Amino acid sequence: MSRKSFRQALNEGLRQEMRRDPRVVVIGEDVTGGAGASGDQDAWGGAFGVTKGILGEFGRSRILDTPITESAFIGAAAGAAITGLRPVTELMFVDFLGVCFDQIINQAAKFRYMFGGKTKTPLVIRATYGAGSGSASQHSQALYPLFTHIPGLKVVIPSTPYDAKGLLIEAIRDDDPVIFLENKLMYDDMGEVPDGSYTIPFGEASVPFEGKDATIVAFGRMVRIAKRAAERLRLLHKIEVTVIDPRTTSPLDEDTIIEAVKRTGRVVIADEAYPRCGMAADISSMIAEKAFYHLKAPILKITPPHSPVPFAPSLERHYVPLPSKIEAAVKSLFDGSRENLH
Amino acid sequence: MSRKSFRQALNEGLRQEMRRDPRVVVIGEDVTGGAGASGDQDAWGGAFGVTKGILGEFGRSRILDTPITESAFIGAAAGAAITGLRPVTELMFVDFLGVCFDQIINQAAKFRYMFGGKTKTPLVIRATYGAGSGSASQHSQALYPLFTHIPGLKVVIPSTPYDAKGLLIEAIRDDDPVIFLENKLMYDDMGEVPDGSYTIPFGEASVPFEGKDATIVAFGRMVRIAKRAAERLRLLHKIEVTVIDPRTTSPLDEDTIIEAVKRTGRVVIADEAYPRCGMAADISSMIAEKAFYHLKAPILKITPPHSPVPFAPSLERHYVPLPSKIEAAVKSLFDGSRENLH
Amino acid sequence: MANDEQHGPGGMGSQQSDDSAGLTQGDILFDRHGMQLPRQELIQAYRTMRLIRTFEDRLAQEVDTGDVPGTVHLYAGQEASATGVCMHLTDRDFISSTHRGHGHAIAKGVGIDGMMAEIFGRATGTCRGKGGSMHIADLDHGMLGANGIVGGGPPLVCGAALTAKTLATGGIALAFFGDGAFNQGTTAESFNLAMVWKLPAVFVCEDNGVGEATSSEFALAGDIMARATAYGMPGQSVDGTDFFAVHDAARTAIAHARSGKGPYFLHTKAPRYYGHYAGDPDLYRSAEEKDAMRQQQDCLKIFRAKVLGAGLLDAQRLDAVDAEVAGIIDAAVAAARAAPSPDASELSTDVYVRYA
Amino acid sequence: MANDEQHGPGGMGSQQSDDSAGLTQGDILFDRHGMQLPRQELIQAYRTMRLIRTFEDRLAQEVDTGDVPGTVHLYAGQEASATGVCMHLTDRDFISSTHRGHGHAIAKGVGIDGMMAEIFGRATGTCRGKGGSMHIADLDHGMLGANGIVGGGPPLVCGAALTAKTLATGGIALAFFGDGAFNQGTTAESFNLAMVWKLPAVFVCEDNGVGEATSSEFALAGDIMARATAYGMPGQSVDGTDFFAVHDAARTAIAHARSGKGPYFLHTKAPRYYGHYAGDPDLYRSAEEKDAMRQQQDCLKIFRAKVLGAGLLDAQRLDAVDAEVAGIIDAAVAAARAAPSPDASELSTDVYVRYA
Ligand SMILES: Cc1ncc(C[n+]2csc(CCOP(=O)(O)OP(=O)(O)O)c2C)c(N)n1
Ligand SMILES: Cc1ncc(C[n+]2csc(CCOP(=O)(O)OP(=O)(O)O)c2C)c(N)n1
Ligand SMILES: [Mg+2]
Ligand SMILES: [Mg+2]
Repeated sequence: MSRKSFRQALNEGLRQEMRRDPRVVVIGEDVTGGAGASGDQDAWGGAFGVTKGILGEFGRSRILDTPITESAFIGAAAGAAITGLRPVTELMFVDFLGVCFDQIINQAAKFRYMFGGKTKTPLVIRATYGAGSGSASQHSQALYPLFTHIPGLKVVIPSTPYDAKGLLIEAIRDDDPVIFLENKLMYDDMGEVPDGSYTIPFGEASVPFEGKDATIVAFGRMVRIAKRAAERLRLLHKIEVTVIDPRTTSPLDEDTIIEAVKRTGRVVIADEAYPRCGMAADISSMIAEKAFYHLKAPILKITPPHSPVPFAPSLERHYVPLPSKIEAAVKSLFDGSRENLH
Repeated sequence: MSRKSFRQALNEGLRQEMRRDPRVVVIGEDVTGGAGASGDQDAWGGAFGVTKGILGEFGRSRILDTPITESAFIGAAAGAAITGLRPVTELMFVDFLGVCFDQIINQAAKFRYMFGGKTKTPLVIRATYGAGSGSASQHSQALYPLFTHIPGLKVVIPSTPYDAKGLLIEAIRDDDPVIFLENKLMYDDMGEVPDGSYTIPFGEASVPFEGKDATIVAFGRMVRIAKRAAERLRLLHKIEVTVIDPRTTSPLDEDTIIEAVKRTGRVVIADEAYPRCGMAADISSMIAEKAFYHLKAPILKITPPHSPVPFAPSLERHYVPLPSKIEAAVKSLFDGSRENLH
Repeated sequence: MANDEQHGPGGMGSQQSDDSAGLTQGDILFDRHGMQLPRQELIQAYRTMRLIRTFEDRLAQEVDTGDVPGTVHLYAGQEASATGVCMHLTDRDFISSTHRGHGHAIAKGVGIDGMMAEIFGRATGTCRGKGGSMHIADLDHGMLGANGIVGGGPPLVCGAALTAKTLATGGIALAFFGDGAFNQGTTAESFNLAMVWKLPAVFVCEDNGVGEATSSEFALAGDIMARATAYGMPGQSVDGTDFFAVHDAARTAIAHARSGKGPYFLHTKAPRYYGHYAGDPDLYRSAEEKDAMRQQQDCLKIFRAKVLGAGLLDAQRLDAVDAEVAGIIDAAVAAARAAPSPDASELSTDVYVRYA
Repeated sequence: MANDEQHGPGGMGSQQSDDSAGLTQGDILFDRHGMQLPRQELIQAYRTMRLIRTFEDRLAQEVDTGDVPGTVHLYAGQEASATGVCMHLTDRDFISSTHRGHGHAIAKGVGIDGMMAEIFGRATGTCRGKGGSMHIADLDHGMLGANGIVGGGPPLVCGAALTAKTLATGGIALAFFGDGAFNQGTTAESFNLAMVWKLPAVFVCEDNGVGEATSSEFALAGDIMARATAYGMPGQSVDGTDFFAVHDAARTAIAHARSGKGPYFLHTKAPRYYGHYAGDPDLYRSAEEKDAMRQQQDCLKIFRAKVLGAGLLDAQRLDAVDAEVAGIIDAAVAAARAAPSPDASELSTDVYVRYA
């Protein structure tokens, strides 16, 4: 155990799996960085440095740079997965799903079903997501609801370095296609991470904050924001909140959420994806169906507006839900003026 | 006014707009059908015959067949839309969005926002959706939640020939990108359709069935299925149901839904898209937030399972919700044993 | 750029099918490499082509009965392409296919009974009824699947080739796709990726001149061979109605890929006998064109003429194959029709290996 | 296939930049068509290139202050390409651009102040602060937008060209994209579509030899010119550090497209001075390579040497341009820094023209 960054945790998990299983290969644009160029051959280790050093340890047969052709290399990873490799592919920005979506949702996701259960597709697609870095509309989206919508895909969103490593190893060992999303603002986050190998099962939430009065559900970077809101609610308003981080959107740990809602009767889902047909809507509707009679107040969703991500910091600052907004939402669930919520 | 098929209604609406506005052009694979070939030059009029006859009336400068390169021609339509044309593009099967998703969600949908409101993108993308024709996993999806998720897009799903024509004309005159989805089993549906031109505004639900006891929300072909369920509920169980067809998922007529839910206290959303982050979840969560205190029972979603569309008719038959399933769901909202729903 | 084989007519190249009347023995016995096809292989080739033809012709009839769910796309007319190519492959080699995939599957060794049952949507089908005509896959026989998405296959083949290379299986991977799919961006990207990664991959563009109702005269700019070989891939264009031409070029192509030299491109030209799908009235092609292709571009007739003319096989032997095949198809249809449909409980199984 | 212009060196082709020392007056005064560039145009060309260079160099410094949000990709080194091309265009002509779009925007006439403000995220920006560096667009000046998606532009250009053709505006549409984007499927599809629809389109591949940290030596199979012209498009490859070579080839290209003959392809080769983005340490390129390109492949130095050597303009005139430009950029930065940020109320406006 030692303190490691989110980035290091991922790198370590990946290397350990590559050592353990020669079928694990890394594929993506600039995953080494420098292929064919005159300088350092491992100059980038991926656009966010996650795969740095893998070239030195494993060589070019295990880590493959690609041309800028996402359909070809994501599709190739899918084809490799059904024929015996276990590729870990890097999509750089999840926003780029648009240029390779077919290979993900109509090919990789559906092989097993279309082929009558006679194949498996052990494919991991890593991508960064999230607003807050001034990257504007085409490099800041969350988009995990799009993957969550598609049967056949699993979707993972780690919120800590510890989870990142354990969930990545689980993803690599999983026999289904897994979309693994990393918030681009979290790579330097530090946390305790075991040196050895370990896995965290999919569909099991973590509960980083416990309280009896209300529940907040959040993924990825929103977990930290939700925790901050929970702290303030406790200190300033004496409202004790449970924060649930389901860690995977698909499969979803419905039981932990339902149990907490039954216990607390009040729930806010704080999510950074677009609101319409989004993650917050998904979880809200699940609760509205399965824990209805335990609800003491409306299920609130705190999300960005139905709007692309703006560039200007003065706008972007208000895009991803702030702790204050979550705090206000939870507080409002205790107001007498319930009808005035909208 | 005369009886016309869904297909005829669309064809008529399209032609009327093409006559009215020389900037309206039709683009897609086989939209004439026969380009460069030795036989009939308007042999198909699109894979489902919707654009048949347009070639004869308007010539090849107004209706453009394309190579099988959806990114190029959907992107071209987007580029044409911001420079002065009003393209109506045919994507054939909505499942093919995978090969051109970027041009839809990152280009067309975002131009106006990214460019600071200084442009408009009058683009219509028509596509067929839906299961029930033995077309298997890659030609049967609904997928409109994917578009609904994306800010900047409008999404239309007509449920009658009358609506099809009025909504298509509205879509063509609209200055934003519109995804226009046609259920592939409905082209031969007949209905009264005015001969002249008319529009149906987006974001205004129709209410084809009125009742005081419960509400069913449904789109497209599910409207008919919901109506059948409503009829049976009235006849067999004396339950009077309101059926709401919002007609557009984005914008969504929240008011009509909320008003009905407040009046009836019970609601089922019957949808044919995948359940996770789906349309039913979206509407359910909106109700759980905005009409919570009027609900007398859980909000139920009746959708296909979290599964691709199967090929075998013996399986597919159970895929899209049947009237009996909706009927049972509505009935269950009146059961004493509410807690036993799940 | 392309090696000197590009556009090379080859020993049994496209120019030769017209000569079949005046064949001499040497023309057939020996291909360009001076290799003679053993009698057994000749029979196998004929049998595979006949299997495909009979399968497809019969399906056209079955579709007319209304008992075949969904849409089927028939490969009749193009049999020599799948057959000539796949005879060089074994189960460790992978192919990707298209919506028009029956011929490729049969040539790759997928079982007829399972295929027919699959197309009828039965529990005994290759994919247990879940995939249907457009998704027949059989990994055990190296069949990566038919594909409902035009251009869906070439990227997958890059991956299967990467597996072969990385795990040194000795296998290769080969993509079949149409002239329509040739334009799709995924295909272009795959050419580039296969070259960049130097993959043991073969790309076979099966050019029937049409994509649905649109001619490639209209839809395909420039020249197929020029466009493919501009990636630096060697390639050959052959008459896809001439089994020998295909078989010969495919040997070169597959040997090239297998020996680690990188990808290879094949262009086979052969007509699509039916409309785009079974039931398509095919009005976009003139009656003359359709008549002519059935008369003059029938790979089975051409094959028979060649081997009979050269005295390699006798008509009786070939007729016996026809009869055997007819029986196989009859039995497959009967079995498929008698087979159970998948049980409703299967609706949501097989989505994942494991789901929480 | 390609016409005889393909690979043709052209009057001021790539072979000539090395000769700049030994220039004679005739070399510069007249291009291949025997046309002399008016003095005013020479100044304009220099001024545009200098504007771009100064804009980018200054931005590199501004990024270092930490006050520029997000990521900017600098075009320095490639100025002659955008400039030589866009001088043939007017506001009715459209261009699409890339993540590295400042140079294209400036050359197309987009206002410097608005651009700088946009990059700083200010309400006075070209896109009112909502787009930023990677989404600068100005339809009034025919700028369809920078683009954050590699390969995003070529399809859009097909559309703008279709508009020009359908409405007979007399305009053309032109796509700038990199050697990396050249591989993207959308680019290949656009070549084909432009040929099939015979569009007044020009495709300009700006080849700086690298896509992010990966060399096109590795990532791009075959030959760019061969791959593009295999679609039947005529094309030319020119030295992108030589304004005159670009300007000359672009005239041919744009005239071709404008006259209704269909699309044309240009390949301009010029180095990217900075790393992929401002702040990228650029370790994947050797110090020698980076030194050499700044020393030997500076389009501004090359231009100066040519026009001075030929006695067409004097150094004072050019220095005056430099001074004027420095002032413009200073003022733009000062104005941008002083400008208000967009108000929070703008967060969700401009998503739709109208929404229910
Ligand atoms: C991405 C995509 N676009 C369109 C279609 C519809 N479609 C199915 S087959 C086909 C024609 C394909 O032509 P080609 O590749 O030449 O194959 P052929 O049918 O001639 O065998 C089309 C357009 C599809 N299935 N997928
Ligand atoms: C679809 C997509 N994939 C990857 C990226 C990340 N990316 C941004 S620029 C770039 C390199 C582009 O190279 P090139 O086209 O040669 O342009 P250059 O940067 O050299 O000007 C990459 C990979 C992206 N923006 N979009
Ligand atoms: Mg074809
Ligand atoms: Mg480049």
